[in-house]
Order: sequence, then C-alpha cells, then structure tokens
Amino acid sequence: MKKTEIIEGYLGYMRESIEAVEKTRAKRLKETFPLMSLEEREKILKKFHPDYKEEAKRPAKVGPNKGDLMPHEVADLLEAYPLAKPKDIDLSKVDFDVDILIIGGGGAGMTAALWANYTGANAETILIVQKLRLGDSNSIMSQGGVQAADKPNDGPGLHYLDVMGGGHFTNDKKLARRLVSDAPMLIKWHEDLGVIYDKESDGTMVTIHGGGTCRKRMHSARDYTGLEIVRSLKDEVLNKNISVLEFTSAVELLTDEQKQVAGAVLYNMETQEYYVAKAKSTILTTGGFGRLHIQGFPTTNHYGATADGIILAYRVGAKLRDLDAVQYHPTGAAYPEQIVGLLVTEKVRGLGAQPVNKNGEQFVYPREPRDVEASAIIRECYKRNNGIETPTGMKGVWLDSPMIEILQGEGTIAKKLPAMLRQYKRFDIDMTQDPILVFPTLHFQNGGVIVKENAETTVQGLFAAGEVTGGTHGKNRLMGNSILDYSVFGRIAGINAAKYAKKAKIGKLTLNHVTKYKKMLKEAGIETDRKAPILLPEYRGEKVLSRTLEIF
Amino acid sequence: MEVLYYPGCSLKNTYPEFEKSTYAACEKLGINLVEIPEWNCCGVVPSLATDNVMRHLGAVRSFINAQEKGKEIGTNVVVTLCSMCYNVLKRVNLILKEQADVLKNVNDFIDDQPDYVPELEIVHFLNLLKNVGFDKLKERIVIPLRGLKVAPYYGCALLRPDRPKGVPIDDPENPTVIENLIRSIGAEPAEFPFKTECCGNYHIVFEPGIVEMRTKKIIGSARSEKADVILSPCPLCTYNLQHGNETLDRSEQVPVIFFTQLLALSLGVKSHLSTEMENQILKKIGGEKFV
Amino acid sequence: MSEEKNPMATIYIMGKAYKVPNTLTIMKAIEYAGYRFIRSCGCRGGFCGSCTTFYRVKNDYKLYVDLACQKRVEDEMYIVQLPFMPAEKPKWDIDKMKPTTDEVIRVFPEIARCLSCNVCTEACPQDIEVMRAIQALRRGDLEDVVNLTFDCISCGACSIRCPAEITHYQVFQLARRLHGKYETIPAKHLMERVKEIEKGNFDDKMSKLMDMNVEKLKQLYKKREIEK
Amino acid sequence: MSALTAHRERPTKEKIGVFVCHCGRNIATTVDTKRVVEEILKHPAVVHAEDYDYVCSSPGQELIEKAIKEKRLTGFIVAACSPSLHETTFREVAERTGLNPYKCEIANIREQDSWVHEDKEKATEKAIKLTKSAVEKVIRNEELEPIKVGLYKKALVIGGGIAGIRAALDIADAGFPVVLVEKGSTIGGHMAKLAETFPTLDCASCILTPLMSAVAHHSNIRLLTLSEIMDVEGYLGNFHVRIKKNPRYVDPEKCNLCNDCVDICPVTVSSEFDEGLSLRKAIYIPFPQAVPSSYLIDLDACLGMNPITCGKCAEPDICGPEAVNFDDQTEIIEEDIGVIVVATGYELYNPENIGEYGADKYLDVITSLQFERLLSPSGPAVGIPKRPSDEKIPKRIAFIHCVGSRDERHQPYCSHICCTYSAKHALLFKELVPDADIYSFYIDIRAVGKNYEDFIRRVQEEAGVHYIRGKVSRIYEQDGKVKIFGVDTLLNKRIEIEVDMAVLALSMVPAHGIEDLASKMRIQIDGSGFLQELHPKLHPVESATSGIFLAGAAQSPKDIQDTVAQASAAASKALGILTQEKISHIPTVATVDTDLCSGCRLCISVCPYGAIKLIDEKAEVKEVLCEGCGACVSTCPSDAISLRNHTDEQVSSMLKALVGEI
Repeated sequence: MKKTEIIEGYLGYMRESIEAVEKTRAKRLKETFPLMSLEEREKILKKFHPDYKEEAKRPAKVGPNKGDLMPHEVADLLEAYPLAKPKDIDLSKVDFDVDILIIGGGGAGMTAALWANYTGANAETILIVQKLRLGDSNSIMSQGGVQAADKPNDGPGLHYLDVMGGGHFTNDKKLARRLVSDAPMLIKWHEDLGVIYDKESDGTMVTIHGGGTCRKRMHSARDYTGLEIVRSLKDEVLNKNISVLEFTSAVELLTDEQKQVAGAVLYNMETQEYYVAKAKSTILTTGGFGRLHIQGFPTTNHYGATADGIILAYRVGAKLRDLDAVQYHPTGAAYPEQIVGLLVTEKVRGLGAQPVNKNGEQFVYPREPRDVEASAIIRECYKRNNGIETPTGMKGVWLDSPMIEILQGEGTIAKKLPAMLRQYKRFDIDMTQDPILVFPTLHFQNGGVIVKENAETTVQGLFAAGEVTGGTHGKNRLMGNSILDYSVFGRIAGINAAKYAKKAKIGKLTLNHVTKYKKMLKEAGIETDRKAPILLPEYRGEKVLSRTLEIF
Repeated sequence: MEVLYYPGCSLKNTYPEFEKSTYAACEKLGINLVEIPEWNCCGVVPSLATDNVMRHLGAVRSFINAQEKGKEIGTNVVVTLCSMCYNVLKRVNLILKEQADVLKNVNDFIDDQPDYVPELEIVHFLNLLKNVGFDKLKERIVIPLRGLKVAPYYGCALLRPDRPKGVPIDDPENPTVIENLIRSIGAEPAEFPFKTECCGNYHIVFEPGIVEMRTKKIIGSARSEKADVILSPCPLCTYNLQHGNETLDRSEQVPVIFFTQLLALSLGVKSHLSTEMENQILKKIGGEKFV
Repeated sequence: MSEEKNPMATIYIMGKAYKVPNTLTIMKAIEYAGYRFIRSCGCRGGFCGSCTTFYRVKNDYKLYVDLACQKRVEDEMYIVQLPFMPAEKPKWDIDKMKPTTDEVIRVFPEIARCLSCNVCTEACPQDIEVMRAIQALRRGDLEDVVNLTFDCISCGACSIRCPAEITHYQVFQLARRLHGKYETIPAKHLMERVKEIEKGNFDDKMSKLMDMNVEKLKQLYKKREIEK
Repeated sequence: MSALTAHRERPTKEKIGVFVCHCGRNIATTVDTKRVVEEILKHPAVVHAEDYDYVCSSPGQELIEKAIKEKRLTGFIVAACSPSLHETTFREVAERTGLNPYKCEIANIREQDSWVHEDKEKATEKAIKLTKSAVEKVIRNEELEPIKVGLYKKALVIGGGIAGIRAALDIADAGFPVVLVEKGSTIGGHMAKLAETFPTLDCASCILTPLMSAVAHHSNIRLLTLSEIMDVEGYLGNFHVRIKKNPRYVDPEKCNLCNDCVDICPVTVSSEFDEGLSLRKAIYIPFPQAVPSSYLIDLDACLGMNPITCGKCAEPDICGPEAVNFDDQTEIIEEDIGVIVVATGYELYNPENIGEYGADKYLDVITSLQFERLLSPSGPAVGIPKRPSDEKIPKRIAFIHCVGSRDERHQPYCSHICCTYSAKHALLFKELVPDADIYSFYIDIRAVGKNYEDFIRRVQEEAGVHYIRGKVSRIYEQDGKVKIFGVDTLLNKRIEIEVDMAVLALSMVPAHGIEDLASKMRIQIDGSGFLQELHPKLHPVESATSGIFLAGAAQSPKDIQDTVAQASAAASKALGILTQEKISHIPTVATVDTDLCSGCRLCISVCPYGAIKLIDEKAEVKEVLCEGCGACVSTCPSDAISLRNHTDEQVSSMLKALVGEI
C-alpha cells in the first residue's frame, strides 16, 4: 500500500492507522474508559483548552465591560469605529415603523416572532431582518438534538444539575432554571407545529445521551434536528405573514431621548442602501461569533456568525459576560480538506463511537463535557503526539464510527446520521466501514449580552435571545442546550417584547449613543481604521485582496 | 385468481370507499388483488398531451413495477378501477405494444428502472367481472337488490376514444356491461339516454358551469327514468355528479355511488356506503328485514 | 496554498475562467477567485440549501447540481449558482387541515401534473428520490413522503427543472408538517411532564437547588447517577 | 412437388413467336422492350420476336398474322397487359390464322411488372423472365377445343321487386319462359311501399303497378309467390332448380277480393306493408294492388285454422267462392332452367343495432321507410304524416342521414340513396306542412345521378330545410319531445335540439338469407355481404358462375334508376345465352388419371363448383361444370388430377424460367 495512494477516501498511511483501530475494536467494545474527576477536568482544561491561553486575550479598554478579558478578535471589534457616521443618516425619514423589530432570522428570531404574534402582536407589526436568507443560521445546522427532561426518570432538577456542572457552575442560575423548566413545553410546541422528532411507535420520544448528561434526554430528528425545527418555524413565520427583510443587516441600534432602544439602522447588503427602522421593542437574535475564527480555529458556524449583535448592544450600553469562554466542539471534521471544521455531531459519540488515537487506543471517556473532551483531543494530538497528521499538516484523532453499526445494528448510521453519512460519501469515505478523523472546532459563543429572566437586556427596550446572550450556559454549554436556549428564550423575548411594545412610547430617534461611543474610543486613545460590525467574514484570496481597487 | 391491481390516486385519497368496497367484493369472489408496489400516477393530464415520451412515463413506471411484481406472482393482468386511470394505462400500453419506436424512447428515457416489455394486459374491473361471468356472480349474491332501479352511468373514459383500437371496454355507443352487472345483482337497470354523456370532466376546475350544466341533465334524465341511484364507475364522474347534485334541490337529486359498493352490498360484505344510503337501499328492496 | 503543491483546475464562474486549486470546494474556489458572497452562501455546511450550484463539465451534456459548499471543483467546470428559487409561498393554516393528499393537492394543484420524468430526482444534490416522493404523496402515503424527503434542504434545484412546475420542497414541507402534526402519536410522557411543570410540581425542588451554594451543588453533581 | 425436380428433355420442334407490346407509355417507360426482344430471341424455341406500340390494334394483330404465316409459327406469346383484357382478342387472331387458340399465351408485363415497379433495369429483367415463362408454357400447351353442350331455354328470376319484375318482363317479352320466384306474398318489393320517387317526384305506385299487372298477366311468366329456392344443381344452360312453395290458404284463382273474410277475422296484428304503422287481420291482402291479387292467411297470427277455435273465414257464407283452403300444402316445384337472374334486393339495417338512436324504444323515432308509408296517400296517415305517439302532425322533424352507413361499427359503405330520399322526404313534408322546421343531419351530401344535385339544391334553398353537417350522437325522448345531440362540424358547435319526430335513414343491407342462397348457387358474396359481380367494370351483371346474373340492390345499394338499368342489362345477358343453340365451355378443365386415383374424395370437398363426382370409386370431372381453378389438382394426394394446359410439368418449367434456371 503506497502511503500517498488514496483508497476509499483515505491516504495509504492513514489506512495503516485504521488497521490499528480495527484491531483494537473488539476489545474496546467491551471497555468503558473512566470519566475524569472534577479535579482532573480542571487540570486538563487549564493546560490544554484554548480559553486558558493567556496570550490569546486582553482586557477591554472601553464600555460597560471595561477591564474584562476577552479574545483579541472580540476586543478588536468592540474597539472599532461604526460603519456609518451618524450625521450621514437621516433619522427623520422612517422606512419601517413597526412594533417589534427582530434582528436575526435564525431559530431565536423566528421563535420570538411567532410568540410575539401569539401574544397579540399583529404579523404586520413584526419585522425580522436577516443578513442571509430567513433561517440560514447556526440553528439550521444543529444536528444532534435538543435536551428536555420529559422522561419519567428525569426531571428539571437533574437537567439543571447537568447544565450547571457543564458550565462549571458559572451559569446565571435563574436563566438555567428557566431553561430547564420550560424545556418540555417548547418540545411540546414543536410537536404541535408538526416537527417530526424521533419516536417509538407508541409515541415515546427516542432520547439519547449528550456530553455531560446524566439522563438520556436528547431529542432528535434524525441528524437534521436543526433543519427540521427551523424549516417548520420558517414555514409558520411565512404562513403567519410576518414581515421578513432578507439580505439586510442591522448596522446600528437606535435610541430615543429616554435612552431606550427604538429600532435600528438597517443596511441592504445588495444595494448598499440604509433604512431606518423604528420599533417599540427590539430583539437581538443575531447569534454568535464563530466566523471570527478565534485563535485561528476552524469553525462549524454559518457564514454570518460575525458577532454583530454584541457589538450593537455594547455600543448602546448593554453589558456582556463570559466572552472569554469560547466553545470548541471536540469533534469537527479534520479530513478531508473540503469539510475541515464542519461539525461531527456529538450524537456520533452518543450512539457509541469512541475517540481513538493513531494506535487505536482510547484516551478519553467519549462523553465528557465539550471543553474537557476537546482538551483531551488537543492533548492527544499535540502533547502526546498520538494524532494522525493530514496532508495539509492538521492533526486529528479517529472517531470510530463503525462501532455504531456494531452496537446499534446495521443501518443505524443511515437512519440516524444520514446527513453525515452523505457528507462523507461525497468524498468517498464510508463512515459505516471506516472511522472518521476529527479535531476540535470553534463552535459556540458561550458568553454574550447579559439578559434577565424575561430576556430583557440591561438597556430598556432591548431584548435578546439565543447565542448572542450570555449566562445561561456559564462558561460552557452542553450539547442539546442551544436549540433549547433559543426556543425557551426566543419565546420569552417574543412574549415580553410584545407586551413591552404595547406600552412603549418612542420619542425622537437618535444615534447619540454612537457619537458617545466614538468619543469614548477616542478618549481611550484608540485610533484605528477598524470598523464594526463586519457583517460578513473576508475569504477572498490573498492575491485578489492585495490587488483590489476601491472604485465603486 | 390473482391479478395485479392499479388503484390510482383518487381511490387512495378522495374515494377510499370505491377501493374498499372492491376489496370486500373481491374477497367474496375469490379474486386476489395484488397492489402494484410503488405505482405512479397514471399521468392523466400529461397523457392527454402529444409529446412522444413524457406523457407515457407515469404509466410506464407503474407498468415496470407491475411487470416485476407480476413475474413474482405469475400474472400479466393489471386491473384498474378508476376510468381515467384505465383509459390512460390502456392507451399507453396499446401504443407501446404497437409502436416499437415509442417503446424504445420511453425505455431509453427511464434509465433508472428495468425496461418495460409490453406484455401486460390492462383490464377494467368491470370486464374482469364479465370474464368471471355475470351468471357465476349471480350465484354468489346474498342480498338480491330486487326492486332497486339503477341508472348505469358510463361516462367517457371507459368507452372513448377508440384510438388506438381496443380502448373501449364495451360498445362505445351502446354499452351494456353495467346493465348486465345490475341485472346479475338482482336490480333493474334504468334505460337512461344520458348513460354515456360526458360529465364535464376537468372543466370542474376552471369552468364548473359546464359541469353543472351537463350533470344536471344526466341526473335529470336518471330521475325521469325513476332511478333510485346512479351507478358510477369513475371517481371524477362521481365527483362531478355529486357537484351536480349539490346544485339541485334535494327532491331533484339522485344519489351517486360506485358500482363496487352496490356489488359489495349484494354480496353481503361491507359496502362502505354511508349508513343512510345503505338503509335507503335496503328499505327499497326488501323492507325492514335487512335494515 | 502554493500552486506547485496543489494542482490547479480551470473553472468558469458564470462564464469567466479562473485557475483555482483543485482541492477546493466550489464555494471556496469562488472565494479564492476573488468573489465575496452575499447570496448563494449560508451555513457552509450542507444544510441551508443556499449555495445550490448548477454546472456542466467538458464533453458531458448533463447538467449537474450540487451544493457549492460540499462539491469539489473539477477541471473545466462551468458554474452558475441559483441564489434563490422564485416561488410564491402558499399560506396554510396547519391547525385547520387534515393529513390527506387531497388537502395537499388543494394547495398545490400542480402536483397532479407530475409526468414521472424523474428529472427532479436527478437534480437533487441531496440524492432525494423526489419523484418517488411526489408519487408517494399521490398514493396518499404521507409517511413515505416524510421518509423520502427528510433530508430536503429546500434548495429548489428540483423545482427549477420540473416540467410540471411543481415546487417540490414546499409540497414536502406541508406533507411533513401534516404527518408530524396529525399522523405521529404525541408523546404521552411529554404531555404529562408539561402538566406537572405547569402545576408547579417541581417548584419546591428547583427553589431548593437555586438556594444551594456552589459546593453543595458540586457534590450533588458528582453524586448524580449516570443513566446507562 | 416432384415435377419441379424432374428433368425432361426440352421440346425444340416448336416455333414460337413473341410480340412485346409498348402499350403506349404504359409498358415502354419502365420496360426496355427492345432488350426483351433481344433476350427472348436467345430461347431455342423462339424463332421470331418483335415489339410494337399497341399489339392489340389492327396493325398489331396484322403483325402477328404475318409472322405466323411467314415463320410457320406453332404458337405465340403476346407480352402485354393482363390476359383478362386481351387474351380473347389474340386467341381469335390465332384462330383466324389457323392456329389452335390455345397455342396463344399472354405474358402480363403491365399489371405484374411495369405498373408496379420503378427501376427500369430490374423491370426489364422481370419482363424477360415473365415472357420466357410464358414461352415455356406455350410449347407444352395441348391444342384444345371448347366443350359444347345444349341448354334449357327457360329463365329463373329470383326476387319480385322492381329489379326482378323488370328482368322477368324483358326476358318474357323476348319470348322465353320465365319462372319468377318471390319469397313474399306479393311482388312489388320496397318500391310498392314508396310514396313518390326522386328526383322527378313520380308517384311510385303509378309507375310500378302497371308492371306488376303485366307480370300477373304475362303468358310467359310463371309467378311463384311465397316461394323459396331450395337448391340449385347443374351448370350454365342446364340448371335444375327445386322451389318450395309455401301454402297461401287462399286460392287466388277463386278469390274475388270481396273482403268478407277480413271483416270477420277476429285477429289483428301489425302490418308489414305499413312497416308496423297500421294493423291488418290474420287473413289479409298486403295492399290493394298486390299481385297475385288475392288474400292469404298469416299462419302465425291465425287462430290455428282449427274450425273449433275459429275458421270463420272458411265458412261458405263468408267465402262464397270457397277460396279459403285450410288444407293448402307446401309444394315442391322442380324446374329445368337455362339462366338465372338473382334480384333479391335489400333490407333496412336493424335499428336495434344502433341503441343510441333509440328507434326500438321511442315511438317517435322512426325509419325512413316508415316515413315513406306516412307520406303515402294510401298509407296509415292518409298522406299527412303524424307522430306515431299522439297522432299529431309534427312541426319539427329531424332527418338523420347515414344511420349505420359509413360507420365502421356498422356498415362501412355508403348506402347511396339516403341523401336523396331524405331530401325528398323533407321536400314532400314541407309541401304538406309549410311552416315545419326541418333539420337534416348529414356527413356529406352524395347526390350522384342525373339531376340529383339540382334536386338537393332545390330542397336546401327553396324548401329551406336546415342542413347540418355532422353526426348525431344520441337521440332520446323526454317529456314528449325527441331530443337530439349532435355536432355542427362546420361551426364546430355542439347541437342539442328538440323535435317532434326523428327519421333515421338506415343503411341498406343485403336481404336476409342471401348467404344461404348464394352458397346454394355457388356465387360469391362481397365484403359487405352483397352479391359479388364477376368484374366491376367488364362484367358488372355476371356472377362468377356462368349463367347466373345479378340485378338490383342485391348486388349493391342503388336507386330505382340504376336497379332497372341493371335488371335490363342482366336480362339481355340472359337472353344472349337463351338465344344460342349450344353453349361452349372452356376446355382447360381438370382431368383424372383413373389409374392413379385412390378414391379419397378430397377433390370433391374442395371443388367450389361441385364438378367432381365419385363414380365407381374414382373421381370423375363433369367438364361443363369445371371452371379450371385447380383446387383439386393441388389437393390430390396421388397426383391423379391435372389441369389441361396447366400440367405439373408446365408449371415446373414456368417456375424454372421465372427463377432464372432456364
């Protein structure tokens, strides 16, 4: 076997390692690798988790979180100038005058819109603005599932413990309680919408473990859970005639004299035109910051995950938290090159696939909390040097997917992980026969805008839900709690924003907070060309970028 | 007797009673209907077009599935119930039998399934009954529908057009097979000049006025012949006739039922008629003892 | 990525030729060539269906469809993207419908025009047997439709090629929702748990947990039993 | 066939001449006649060959005569058109020159070659082969003489309609005895039922009854009514016919038409003559002018001719002349006949076969013949048609053409007269009821005949009848009205009209029982069931059996003019035979080698002319019956039968010439 020859998707030298994996498989099937103790976990996190790299962070120089540590990539954006000068924007001409403005058309945004509508807001008075197409979001990409303690042997208490433990007890307890208590209700809502969860023939939900769970409470819709939920939400949003503005970003929030948030300045990505959207209440559902590629990590995130929400909120004075806590999903694809960074859902491990090193040895319990699991893989690759190097120089460990077929029966992968199976098949890899190569990938923004239990931020008139918020998961989110997060708090945001809008009286629109923020930057001595939000990441080839002319 | 069975969309959706009563009757008659796996829509609308390949595809995909299933159970007979399905399947099959070039085109186009070898025979259920023999059928009747006057309605698709030759199940101008069925189950056929008149067909979609005009005449004619029910062999005709009934006063209406429902009733199996309708018929034929 | 190491491929993006490393996906190749996506790029992971790409390769009459984020470039590939599938979204009130084909046909009468040509299936980047699903629907088998179309990402490639002008992805969405809402059995345990929570059955326990200090919580966490 | 392979020394003493005809451009464009001449001259038996523009012309015939004389030819071939056209011509040339006519043969290089091919090269090759083949035959031909036999100078005419009456009268007038056999109780046929005839609108009975009367009184005519042909044996000039004469129960000689029997008769049934529109008694006369002019008893309706039951009409105080005779018996009459004219006429197609028109269900949907009766002054309505249902004069009438005609489900052919008689009906009715609305549904108007087109135009333009081009799909009655669904194919419009009465122009079909009769007489039936003439143009009144002629609608649908013309033609053909002393018969007949015959009878079963009988366990051919078809030759398992001048040896050498072996 030539080392460079490609055999069924893998290079010859990788095949040698796969043989080692196959040799130990029978033995591994019988063994359970021990869970780490809390102390061990802390140790490995400190040593190997990217979050613990001191040189990757710096304290913020301005704003409500002045002095808090955050990754350079985030701090750079908080310390950047606005895209538009306030004087260039004519606030006297209002293009959209709505009750509720929802910025971000992912799972949180659509859930908020629907519940606002259920609460009594007319569909026409709700406007969703979305940078991409409605529903193009991380929400749609979620494969694994959603947690809810609805089985008899489970309960909100156990779920709460798991959430707190997973977050290393740094969570906002009230938010965590709300998350677990509302969980079954939201699943029920999905069921009523027609979302097809995996069920037994008698209607009992099929639930499995996720990383860090003590009960099998992960509900899934094959491995298209996010897609199935989002497409149902999208369908319902459109059925209800809720207004949607696609390919339009929010570039700045608006306030009135009472300093309450009063809408946003929007930006048509295609015509490059701005719109003024006046709103009685505004909900931020902009998602996270995966596309900032913190510390150069690849990411599982969608194209628009560029931290816009936290920038806008911060400028208007909202407080943030835990932005130093970045979730690296332990298993992102490390090979083949075309799909590097894409998520290999935790469900793969949930179904029984073990992470093994190049010699076919287990080195970690398959379902440690995400940060712990990720740290163990990084350690295996870079400290112990037991990773498999890809042709582009990346390293990874095997995730022994054929075990799923042995443990759960032949055809399980096709039935439960069709998306993954398809993805790998495109590159000639049959994950029912061969293991797949994985390495941690930037997955989730654990922190974000601080919200109260009613989804209100620290600024009046501004609500937030989903990944843009912080606190619910503390410094680490468990698998299956992100859909739950946007469902629970999207709903709360929608309901409360609708109630707020009923009472709110909006005065004269201003961008004074922006002027003030600019002044703050100047005062802090920050002189830079950087502008924020960035709206979309920059992937054009270096050669092209080095030769561009700004003509149009 | 084991035959392949092509149900068609209407029987699976709008008029399940047509299919269910047929199954009930067949069980009694010893006919085993084997549903063609994964049958496709016969392609009724496109098949009215003149394209050489496309219009045949729906039917042919079903033929291929029938052909493969037929090999398993050892028959080449495909039975249909819906008139439109019958007409389309029969015509396409005849065309493929006669025109080798069309067959080749279609087979070439369908490169994801085995080739169709045009050896299937498409038979309408009425003719299957005729082949079984109305005399034999008569022997199985448990509840002879004596005193019931039944208007035999044929519509178009079972009788027209005779292109290619061999499509009509009976004499297109003066068919008698439904009358024979009616007699064999003990009822009396109403001599009914509108029995082969068109119900208006797809005009129901965009020109319902045409359907109303036509069905009113059909129903009125059946009524003036004192028919208790109109017997329909076709879901679309049934739909249109029921639509026609709805535009009439209650006193002018004549109920429309599928022939298999009356057959099932007389065979003493579940007719899938509404209880009201069934009682009405039973009352008419023999008074209270059946009710 | 240096050109020596990576063999280059010539691709034609909307008619213009560019040389790009042949290991890239279409999406990355377009970016490499200097384009910045606004449309035709979404999740970049094969779920959202925004990057549907039609292409031909030299000496092949066939029109292929794939997702730009999933398909590797080939030499002499002619590429155009479908940013958007124009189609009116029919509105429906799922609460007032029945799970029948007739209901679906009422909303989408054009499915009655399916020719069974199977071009839709050939166009699907997700390898969904689209025609089979339409036919399953015509047979009244919604569950079959769900199973056949669960992987649908609503990219619209099937619809753009359909001679009957069916918008399959919308049809399937309705079929799936009808099946999910009416034809699957509601989870009993879920309903019960929702009621329990509404009644406040867990309130006391939750309050206790909320009041606990971190050390106590940690102990509880450590002691919790892991379900096998 | 053993003869094919048997090698025989080829006779060379024959001297054969070949004459290749150009037939103007007919042959010469496609066949290189010069080459045919060149090639055929290479045949050892051929001593003379030439080509000519029209060999059948007088100069052409002279060429042959000259060659026979100069070259002392023993036989000759004309390579030209089909033998059915000019074989006789050239055989007469042979006879004139002293050659036996059977030493002349025709090579058909027109119908079998130049007309059906385009490639001149290949057609020429074929012409050469065909000619060679004919040469091979003629050198082996025997010299034959026609067979001569005597004949009975009496004619049989079957059918007493206008065709039979005309033929019988023509023959009888020429002085020969005629037996006229009529199935019904009177002669006159359909014409007797008609009101007026198109296009001149003559009164039908006015022109027919004198002829009927002439038949009744003609000394040369023996009229047999209520009679049927039982069987026909024999051949041209020598037919032996048995006729079954059914009892009439009333002696026409005695009956004085006093009508007393009718008055007393208690049984009433519907009248055939009035097409069911009126009633008659069990003892009746079909119509006043019936011939024979006598009552008869309808046995099916009569109460049994049993004096206990009824028998009133036979009582002496009722029938003074004692004409009623319950003891009348079926009679078998035998006749020796020289020639036969078949004029069995037509019937109307049964309207029950066209259920969608409802003539069998609705009273006011009637046939055209019924309408004729309604129009007839002597008919049931006394001249002003009334609706059968309520006896009211209809104001709106629809005439439906082509009912059963030009319809692949019924009769594919055109019935020839319906367009014109429907126009006549419309016109006559319009004259009676000027404010009537009349609709005529037609496919095409076919009015071929002298003055017919003018007549139709008169009806359309002057009488104002609405002509609607298109078929009627359904006729039914509702609420006392006749409703008609149709289509106007000129306006592309659906038509639904209400009328008081609909008249169906039903197609003409051959008379019932014609097949049986035809098989008894060994004559052919065509694809539509009518009697088949020998050749549509050359022999339009002859049947395939010599001595049997056809007349009237038995041969094809036709009007009265054509019927009468054809009847006279048939009569003159018949007279052509009756006036001869002897009749000759072709000598190319089958002969039996009795040494080889095993007496298996297979030949008897295949002979369509009944010409073979078994005598002393050996087949024997009655030569005057044999038409030389050869069926027996190819059937005979013992090779015992051969056909004169078509021997196995001849056929074999002809084939060899055709496949190029010679």
